[in-house]
Amino acid sequence: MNGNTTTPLLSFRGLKKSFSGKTVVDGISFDLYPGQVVGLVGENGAGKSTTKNMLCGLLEPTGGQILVDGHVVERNEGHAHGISAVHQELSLFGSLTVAENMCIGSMPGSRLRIDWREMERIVREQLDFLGMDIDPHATVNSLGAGMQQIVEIGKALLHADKVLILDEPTTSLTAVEREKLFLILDKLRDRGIAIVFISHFLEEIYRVCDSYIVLRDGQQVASGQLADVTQRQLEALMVGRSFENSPDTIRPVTGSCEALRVENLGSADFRDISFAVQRGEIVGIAGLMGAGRTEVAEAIFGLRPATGDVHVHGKVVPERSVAGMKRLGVCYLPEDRRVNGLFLNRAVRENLSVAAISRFIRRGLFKLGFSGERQATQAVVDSAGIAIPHINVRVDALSGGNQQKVLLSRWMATEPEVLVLDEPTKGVDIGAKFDIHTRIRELAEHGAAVVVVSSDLPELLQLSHRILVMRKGRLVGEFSREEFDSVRIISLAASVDDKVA
Amino acid sequence: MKNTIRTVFTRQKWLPIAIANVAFATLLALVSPAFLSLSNFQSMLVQSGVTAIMAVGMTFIIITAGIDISMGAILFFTSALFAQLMLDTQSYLLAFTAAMCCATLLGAINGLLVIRFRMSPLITTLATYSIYRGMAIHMTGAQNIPVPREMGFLGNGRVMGLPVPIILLFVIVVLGVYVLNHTRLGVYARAMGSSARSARESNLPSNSVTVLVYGMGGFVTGVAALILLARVGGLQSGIGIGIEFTVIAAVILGGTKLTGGSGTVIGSVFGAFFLVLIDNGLNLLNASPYIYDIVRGVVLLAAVVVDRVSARRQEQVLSALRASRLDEASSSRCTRGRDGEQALLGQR
Amino acid sequence: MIKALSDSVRSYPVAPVLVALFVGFSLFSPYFLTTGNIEAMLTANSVVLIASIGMTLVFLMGGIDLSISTVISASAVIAGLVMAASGSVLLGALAAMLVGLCFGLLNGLLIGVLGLTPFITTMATQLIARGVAFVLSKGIAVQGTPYSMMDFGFLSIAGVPAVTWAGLLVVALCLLALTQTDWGRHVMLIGSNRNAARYAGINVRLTEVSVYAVSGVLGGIAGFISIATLGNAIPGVGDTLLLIIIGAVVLGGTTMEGGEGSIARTVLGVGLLSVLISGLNLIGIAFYDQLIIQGLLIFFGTWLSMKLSTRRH
Amino acid sequence: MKVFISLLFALAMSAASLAQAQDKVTLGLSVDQLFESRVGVNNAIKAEAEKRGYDLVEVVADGDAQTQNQQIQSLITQGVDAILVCAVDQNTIERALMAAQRAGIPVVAYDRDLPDSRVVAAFVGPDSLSDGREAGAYTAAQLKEVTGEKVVVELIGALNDQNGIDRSKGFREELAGLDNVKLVEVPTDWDSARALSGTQNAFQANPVVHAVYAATDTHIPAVETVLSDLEKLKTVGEEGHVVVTGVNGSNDGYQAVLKGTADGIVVMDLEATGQTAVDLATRLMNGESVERVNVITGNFYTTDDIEANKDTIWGAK
Repeated sequence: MNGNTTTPLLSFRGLKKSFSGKTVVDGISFDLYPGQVVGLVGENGAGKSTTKNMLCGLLEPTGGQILVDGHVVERNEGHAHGISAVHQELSLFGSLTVAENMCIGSMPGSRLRIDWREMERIVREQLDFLGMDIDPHATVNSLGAGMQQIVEIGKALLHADKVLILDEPTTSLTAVEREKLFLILDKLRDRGIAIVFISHFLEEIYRVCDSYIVLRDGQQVASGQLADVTQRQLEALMVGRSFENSPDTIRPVTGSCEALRVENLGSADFRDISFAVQRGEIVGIAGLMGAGRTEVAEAIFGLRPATGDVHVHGKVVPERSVAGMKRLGVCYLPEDRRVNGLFLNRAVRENLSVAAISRFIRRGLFKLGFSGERQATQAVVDSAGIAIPHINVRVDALSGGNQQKVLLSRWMATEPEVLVLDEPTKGVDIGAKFDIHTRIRELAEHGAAVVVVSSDLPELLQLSHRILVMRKGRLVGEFSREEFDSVRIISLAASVDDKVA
Repeated sequence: MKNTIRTVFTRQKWLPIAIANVAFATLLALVSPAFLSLSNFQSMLVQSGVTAIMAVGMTFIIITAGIDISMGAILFFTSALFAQLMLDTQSYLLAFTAAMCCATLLGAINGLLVIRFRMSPLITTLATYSIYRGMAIHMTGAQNIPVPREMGFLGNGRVMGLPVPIILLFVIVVLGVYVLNHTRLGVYARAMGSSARSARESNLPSNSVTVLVYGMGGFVTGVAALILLARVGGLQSGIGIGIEFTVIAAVILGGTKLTGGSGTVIGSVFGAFFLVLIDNGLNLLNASPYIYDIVRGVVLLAAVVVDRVSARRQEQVLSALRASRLDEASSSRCTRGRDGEQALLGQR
Repeated sequence: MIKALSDSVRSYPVAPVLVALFVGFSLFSPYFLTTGNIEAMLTANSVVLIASIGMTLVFLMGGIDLSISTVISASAVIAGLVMAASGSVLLGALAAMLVGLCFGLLNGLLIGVLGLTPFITTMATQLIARGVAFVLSKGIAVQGTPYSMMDFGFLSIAGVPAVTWAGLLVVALCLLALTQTDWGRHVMLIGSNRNAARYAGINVRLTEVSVYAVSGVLGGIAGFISIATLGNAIPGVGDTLLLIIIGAVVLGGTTMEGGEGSIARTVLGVGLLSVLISGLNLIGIAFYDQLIIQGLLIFFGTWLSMKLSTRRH
Repeated sequence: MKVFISLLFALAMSAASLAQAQDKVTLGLSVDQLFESRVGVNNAIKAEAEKRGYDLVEVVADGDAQTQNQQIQSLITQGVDAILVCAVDQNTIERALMAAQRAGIPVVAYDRDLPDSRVVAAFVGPDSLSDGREAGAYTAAQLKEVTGEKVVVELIGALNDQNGIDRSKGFREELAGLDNVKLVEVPTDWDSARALSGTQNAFQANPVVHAVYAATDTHIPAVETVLSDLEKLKTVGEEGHVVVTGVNGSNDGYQAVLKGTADGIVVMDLEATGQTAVDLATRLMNGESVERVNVITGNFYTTDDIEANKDTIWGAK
């Protein structure tokens, strides 16, 4: 497979990256030979993106060596060394054509005239090379996600054609599109391009790659030929032993009083979603990015249109809306706190009180004013352990963990009986994560029904009474606490076929 | 078939306004036989000339997601400078060169301020509007300055039977179309308006493009200034002030969105022409001159509402496409797969 | 103490400049600090003050209302016509507010519900309002305005013109609404992050519609006040005001991106522009040079307050 | 910061110059907007004031009625001895003028009358009605020979301006004597660009036009442009010549008549207007009584006599 070449295109020796003294990734060492496809796997937060960014030259490592064609280089120059990357968020221009997108970095022709024929030739050649029949004149907006992905790959390869790094290229693709992509990757491999393939889907890794690197907690824990390991072993390597058994410090659900029931919820992004949550129960929803978990959560709150019913405390909700749900004691903590959660240029005080203003203030004459808000929010800040200089500081000045606590406290203040928490600990430090987990448990113990959507499987294993697994817009599995098995859950969430379940 | 039509419409953004032009013109022709003469047609083209020429520049600016409120003031200042220099020096060469350089410079200054101070283009050009206008009146003392008779050539001379303003319009439009579609500048401009983030990640020379685009806006305003000056017969204090809103309206009618990214020069020219058609029609109907504003406002509103509604429809198509992905995931992959493929192919 | 002072200077960067200009003009022109001049300044700027408050609300919510200037004209004309026909000042005031409300609702529905771009939408309604003003008045001042309107314009309470009191009343009411009610809080939060507001259960559409409606009503009140200050309703009264209104708001430090700024800042912005114009007139700067100075002030003033507010954090 | 420093410097300079002018007579000049003929009268006023040793404070409202009110107030505050005013809108200035009356400052309106004002002691300016009549009479005489429908394009000034209204009224009064006249109105708001496109449309809608009347002769070059577009630009006496008349006396009008493309213009006597304005103010200051309305009638010059009268035409260059 590796051909006769003996010098690796690219080698890494003990790569290390620290951000302000905190080591995120350490000990990455591997060689890339022409025609080799390496699968880079690991759980969320294992350090894949950091590694990727060091590989393609976006980040400078704090330690270790990089060798290009066998020679040590001072800096990873990315393109100049023939390395290109396709990131998860594509850097395409929607209103430009395929050809323009692919050639935007170096357009053929002179300053005063683009040589469209030459550009079309280059693009056609590239597309032919990729084996794709895409109209170079179509605008990128008019293409499906799969085609866009391929355009981005074509663009990347035009700039640098020795090493291609693909970060989760299949999350938004259909099966057909994915299959096309794999054929292209096969072709590229046959032409001697080295590929680093980052994915959650182990089937895909087995389909595309010949070797693997497993990252866990920023460490390279294993590497080798895929032929030598089974998928199950690989999954075990990713998850690690420490999370194999979840702590049993969780109080079981007492009684059975249904708080939230979702029936046949369906939309463009998911189908046939039905589940129920008891009071005092914590239900985790696992799944990969793009599985439709957030969409379901948003549909429950009327934030996106969907068919089907939602029942709260046994009664059907006639018209779903955030405000209406709030009145019923149901709240939603959105996934992306910067985009959908926080009012970044407003004070912590306002961010805290927005969802339950009447609980924070004593309305004076004519129902005016916000008196008492300062003290009440300060009390919340103190009890939630949010570290801020003063209550009127802008929320964008806070650390991620404190921001998340602000957001959580905002919804806690509504004294909800049902909570839907979407990625409640994404991007927060360990301490804050622990605090947030404690609060979630306390809530459940006091009788609240909690749904936790998370990509962090260990978190779900620790917190939940029950875990639902979503894949491609459908519920594909359910595990009660006794049945928890991280490897099975991952393989269910990441499998391509339904059979695995 | 229906699909092809839709594709053509979504790709050729100038088509709707072109069709609106033709439809409205047909209507006017039915109402009034005088309408359908060559000379009336020429006259309307000439009338739309100044707006259309400026709209070419404004199109570029709006495509990069910018805006230039000071264009009218640039027009005023440039006319003033030209007239004043002609009066003082009698040198066409000097006056022309100075006026065109100055117009381009004033536009470029807008661009420089936008990239240097990172304030919204609206506020930036609002401030320069006031400054340029003040400078113009300062220079002339609000006097009218006549321009020499020969200057009239620019306004109503003919070359090979064609009025000079139309020729100039034609040249500018051709240049505009060329630059937008066949040079890096044009591609970069569209790219910047399409996604500022991608532009950063792709290392596009955003700063120079911004300055160039605003500079071009200034340049075409200079051309428009000279034509208007020649046609009106001399500098009048305040000439051109307020024209920027007509120009923006023309660009928007032409299918260019304020959010940037896409747009066509041809569409903007049609937009400018449509505004003249409206005037012409109202004139034929002997409508009160004060109705004009109302009709223009309503037409502009109608255009954006139609645009918004069709955008919604497109969103629905996209979400239906997403939904088809769900079906495919569960049912037999083989047949579904082919459907999916067809859906993809059908899109282009 | 010094920190508190520097903090408030940062929140109101315009304040020291305003004080400096005020002191400067008072020193250099013996006429600046006279009751006559101050009174004239207050009277002439009451219309701009009221309209600027409307624009501020829209800016705070992350929008823009270009139509406010000609809504002033349209409501002035219609109020004038109503007063001429009925002889009732009260009916005129109601008519002005109603006209403003209609245009505001139109803007609000198109922007908040249909999702159109504020700039283009209000540019179109600006044209429509202007047309309405000119069509109804046939281009000339409305005849037959009751004399009581002019008396109102002359009326002075506690040394301050009644029209200014009206402006201050509007300021106070809007200040109250913006800082002391849920509605005001929602306006600020929508301006800060429209998505987050939706996810927090705020009725974004309704708030947007209401803000444009309020902006329209304020335009209507400004139109009515213009009849008092001018003695007559003229269709062109708002035409020249748009740039001054936007200038005053951004100069005060309310950004167009939304969520940042305040009514107090706009009051300072209006104050600064009026003091500047009045002072420059008094010291004999030609009006075209005033335009240049105004432009520079709007540019650098806005830049400065933007800088200071980002450095604060 | 530099801006403010230089601003303060400017302040200091002007304060110094202000300080000297305490005991002289000071005239306040409140201008609606700056454009050519207005600047012409203003210059005449300034020259006359200087001749008499008066000081003069000029303020310009830039078309904003509110600003003009404020500026007049500030003139009153500055203690000017008389105010000369040309109103932005004749209906919206009474307020400020009443304050002047209370302060005992006489007010003279120039160029634009304030017919309803209870304050203005005197008006000096053109007799727009008669100016319009002169142009109308000439046009009517020229069209007498025309058989069939007589098409006349009229470029009307701003409709909120008494001068514009009267110039139109006078013109039409004279035309009433002719029968079978089709009058095509082109609103211009005194704006040449609008005049241009309006004229163009009018000529398209009416292929045969016999006469054009411009409420201000600064629009005549625009009319020439349209005529030349249509290859109808003929001088007086040539076959197919369109009768063109106007009111004002700007260089634009003068040149057109000189060339013969226009038949004649009514020239306002700005010099006399300015002198009379200052004279009226002086007499009012001295407590003399004056005529309420002082019109300075314009002179109609045609191609025959315009060159000879160049010196009396304010705009002629």
